Amino acid sequence: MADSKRISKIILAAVIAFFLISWIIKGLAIHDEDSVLWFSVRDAFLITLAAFLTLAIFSFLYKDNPYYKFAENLFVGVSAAYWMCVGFWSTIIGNMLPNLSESLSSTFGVPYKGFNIFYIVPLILGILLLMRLSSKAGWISRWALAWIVGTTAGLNLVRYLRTDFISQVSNTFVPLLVDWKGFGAFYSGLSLASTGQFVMTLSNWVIFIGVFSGLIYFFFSKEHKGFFGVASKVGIWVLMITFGASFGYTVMGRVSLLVGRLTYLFKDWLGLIS
Amino acid sequence: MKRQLPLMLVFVFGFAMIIQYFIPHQASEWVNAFFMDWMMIIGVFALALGIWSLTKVSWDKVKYKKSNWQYAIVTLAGLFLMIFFGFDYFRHFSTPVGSNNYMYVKFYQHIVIPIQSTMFSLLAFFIASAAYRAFRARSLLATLLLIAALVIMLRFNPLLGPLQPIMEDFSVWLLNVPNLAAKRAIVIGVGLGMVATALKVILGIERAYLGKD
Amino acid sequence: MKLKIVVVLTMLFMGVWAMASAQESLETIAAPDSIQAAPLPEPAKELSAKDAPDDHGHAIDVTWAKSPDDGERLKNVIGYIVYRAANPDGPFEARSGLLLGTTSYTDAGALNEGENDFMPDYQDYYYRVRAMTQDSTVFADSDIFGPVQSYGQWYDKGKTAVLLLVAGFLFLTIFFISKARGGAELYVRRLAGIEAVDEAIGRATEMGKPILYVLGLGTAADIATIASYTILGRVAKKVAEYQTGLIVPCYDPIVMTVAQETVRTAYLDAGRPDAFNQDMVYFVTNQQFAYVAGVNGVMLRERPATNLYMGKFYAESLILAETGVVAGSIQISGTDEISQIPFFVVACDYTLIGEELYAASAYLGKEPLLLGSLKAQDYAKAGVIILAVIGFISLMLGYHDFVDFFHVTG
Amino acid sequence: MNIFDRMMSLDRRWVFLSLAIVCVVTYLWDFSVPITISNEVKSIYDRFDSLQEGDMIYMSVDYDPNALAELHPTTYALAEMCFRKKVKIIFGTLSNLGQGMVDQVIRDIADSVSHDATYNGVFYKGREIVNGVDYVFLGYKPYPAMVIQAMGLDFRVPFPTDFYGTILDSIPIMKGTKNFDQCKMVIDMAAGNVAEMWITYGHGNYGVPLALAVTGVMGADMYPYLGSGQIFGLAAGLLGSAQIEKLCNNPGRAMDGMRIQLFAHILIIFFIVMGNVGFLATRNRNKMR
Repeated sequence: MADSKRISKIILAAVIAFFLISWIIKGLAIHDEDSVLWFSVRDAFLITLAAFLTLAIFSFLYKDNPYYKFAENLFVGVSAAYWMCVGFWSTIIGNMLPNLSESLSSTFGVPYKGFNIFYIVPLILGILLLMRLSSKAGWISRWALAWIVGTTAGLNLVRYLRTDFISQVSNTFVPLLVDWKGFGAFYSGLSLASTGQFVMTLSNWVIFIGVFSGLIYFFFSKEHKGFFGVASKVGIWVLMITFGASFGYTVMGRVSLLVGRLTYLFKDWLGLIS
Repeated sequence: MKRQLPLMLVFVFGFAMIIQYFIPHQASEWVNAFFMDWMMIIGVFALALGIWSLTKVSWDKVKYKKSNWQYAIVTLAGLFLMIFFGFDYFRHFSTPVGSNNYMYVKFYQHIVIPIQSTMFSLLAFFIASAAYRAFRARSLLATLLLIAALVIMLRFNPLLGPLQPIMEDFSVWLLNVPNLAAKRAIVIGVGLGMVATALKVILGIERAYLGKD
Repeated sequence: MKLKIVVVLTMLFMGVWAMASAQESLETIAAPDSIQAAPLPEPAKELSAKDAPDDHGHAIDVTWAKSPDDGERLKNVIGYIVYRAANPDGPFEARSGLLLGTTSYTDAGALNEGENDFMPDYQDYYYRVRAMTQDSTVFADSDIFGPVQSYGQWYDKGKTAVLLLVAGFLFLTIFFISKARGGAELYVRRLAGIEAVDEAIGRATEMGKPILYVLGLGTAADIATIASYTILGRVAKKVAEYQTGLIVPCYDPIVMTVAQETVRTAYLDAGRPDAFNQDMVYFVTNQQFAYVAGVNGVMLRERPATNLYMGKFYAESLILAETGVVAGSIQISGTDEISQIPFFVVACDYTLIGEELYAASAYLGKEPLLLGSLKAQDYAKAGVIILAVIGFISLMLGYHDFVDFFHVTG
Repeated sequence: MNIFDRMMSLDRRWVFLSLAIVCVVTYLWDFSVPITISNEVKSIYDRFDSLQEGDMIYMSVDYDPNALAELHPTTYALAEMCFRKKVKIIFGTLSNLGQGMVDQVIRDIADSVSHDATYNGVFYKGREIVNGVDYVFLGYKPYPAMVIQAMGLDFRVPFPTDFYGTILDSIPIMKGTKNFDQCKMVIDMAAGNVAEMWITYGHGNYGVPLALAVTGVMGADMYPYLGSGQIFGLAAGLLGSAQIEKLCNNPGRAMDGMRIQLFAHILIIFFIVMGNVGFLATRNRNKMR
């Protein structure tokens, strides 16, 4: 136990030393005669810090460790505060104040739009929500929650139906015989070209059967037996093929994410490549 | 009152928003725009609750010396430093879209952005380990998953030689046809599930989220 | 919403531009060599204008028939410009740019008084269409049409298909729920992912380890998140009964407050309000990967026996699920985000695919009322299949009206 | 535990380590991998190759820094090719983070074009790139659909001045340039639905010859437009960029990225195959017992 503590202390010392040296070297590298020394020191620190944090996150791949914990906790704190500030400045100051108070608007330097009584409502709902912090009046916050849940449920119910559901249903209306001019023409024009009649017809059949069996798979109140059993089995096959294909397709995009990080480490920080 | 009023609010506003969708009139668009704005503003109030929750949980960790309490100090330090810089209005502030404080911007650029993109790039590793572990020909379904993934992954591989264009055509077909069919089935099902859930909430059948006492 | 804004702004923009540049476009079109000999074209015919249907007002549709010299006879008409006036005597101002290859135009103005190009409703307007030739000084005006007024509608006829679907589904749901209330037995098949939830809670209790419930990146505005609250409610109730620990880290602050309320209710229902602690449900941060970093930390340090991922997930799905594998937890996921389902399927022990997420709360609750709505969903799916069959039969017979009915605009 | 068991139950950290090594090594070690040229990319290059001195094209840089790794190489290679051939470029961006990027691209390429170079056996003498003579950068305006339509009428409608604040009429190459009619083609580098807007409004309304360079994830959705002839060429993802670089004989970041991508793919496939061999071998053994 004592040994492992000593080892981790040695590692810590080595890491600190390494990044200190890196900071100094980076500072020397970016400093030139025209620039203020303090600025070079500061910029070098920020670049080194970002590199340290990058490596700290990567170290998670080996196992959970103090460096990852540090980066994680810092990240959580800083990002929560960041969004708090963005929300405050852009929404409270940018959207709400200009409709409520002239004097506050001018204090914060936003153009006053005139008093609008409708902006009292979110203010009240917001304050109701904050009542949660009180143990006695906490239940009042449910009014605000009820408004939020009711509005979003109603809002999204129809909009999803329109954008995704109906357009998908209507796109399923495909002809199962593409440009049908009889069997003779079908055989004479048979080809594997992607825009050919055979492939188009086959594709439309696959789409129809895929959608049909997929929907059967999602039936909840029918046992998967007999016809339903076969159809739902085909359904889950099609689903699995799709999942495999999507997975394979994404691999490429995910690997290219790494290129950006490698460029940061080797180019911006270490300066190994130009 | 404590329980009935919220349920009524859900019902009234839920149906109001459904009806609003079918009305193209200017008044209805106006209502919609207001609701969107309100939601954003309430969101910021809720964010204050969130920050409170984060602070409290972290503070308790430090206070009661729970495991890893030292790192909770890092969270709190990051949080309050960033809030301090972000609200440093009276010295540097200029626009209503965010703080122009130098450290605020630099913290974002050199802490948030690098960690975020590194976390994102971990996916390259996880996608590899997940593929290795899960793509085994254990069953018919697993084999289908495996084969489809391999076909797509191999489609651009120059090592395939003359097979490569065929593989590419087949991949495109796979992505455009069976893929489309399955996604469509899922989307249709999801649509119905959403409508059912929303209706249950609006009708007050599903009310777990509204509390009891 | 965004789309609407863009459309309105586009119209606005085009309107303003048209007015500003109509004059200019006349000048810049190169005149042909034979200016003197340019013969006058015939004007456009059958001009008519009416309020644009199914909209918020402030727009008028103008249509006309081609000038006989457009493409035929003299072949010198190249396009049209729409003019509008508040009086039949004028002054007429250009409302469009040079319109090529079309015989209709929607004249739309701004919605609010004080804005540029405000076009009030219920005001008389008069229209005229000018047939233009290559030479900007040679043109022909049509007869004046008017008066015509714009106004907003209270029902959008283009959305009838949606209305019918909503009404039909509402009816089905209420019908089956009342049937279930009447005591009818409704069969539901088993779902492996759901049964695993019960087992997983039992396992956590045996191991003395907590359960991690992740609501995902959904905001309060996502119905997947609403579905996730309801599942959380059922899970929390069982957790309270078994006296197991529960950890719910949240991404969205509003979702956090609702989740706190849900869990508290569940503990009350289970008769263990004393065991509830508000800090079980806490806020992490609302930045995608910072949230993931935090949840990863919880997984590796608290070592939960079971991880439940229910709701909306994006690119982080695989990071979460793979870390869960490292921590050795049983993982059950459910999402309606299609692009992420493959990753959950690959990395989790059980996955609720799409609609199954929405069915989960009914399954877990096992109340007849909720099961009734599942039956309604099944009938709706059967309806979709029937519609699809009718759809391509009608396509095969060359009858397109049926298919067109489902193309919802706006 | 025999070798097959090991093949099946390798610790994930070996997978991570080998992937990391493969990525770093292929990133740093400069060699080229065979890249097959697909027809849809070739047709982009052929169009560019057929441009004559004095022709003009429109380049729309519609991505943000997230898609930089995939699309930047295409922008660099094609813009440099145009400048070398003395083809004039109108730059524009419909992404609000794109302005700084375009400005950087122009400065980088101007630097590169000032040196002599030989591409595909043709020698180009280094020359100075002049703003307003060789190119114009219009800048950024929100609402892409609207901007595209307005540009189809006249560039001066959405952009009365260029990015640097110069009035368009006073810029030499904009004299006599009214709209897309004076451009030989439009190439759109897009991450997001802007690509569809170019197809609908740019090609649909004004019939501009249009080519797309999009992110890998979007690629599959764009093929239908190629089939219907709405776009004449398509370069998708890092692979598309690498093909462009290869055709232009101007290797850069995309070729580097392709090395990583190709070998990472091979490695992942190798691990999948290995796992399955182990799995099948041990399953047969278990059966025999």
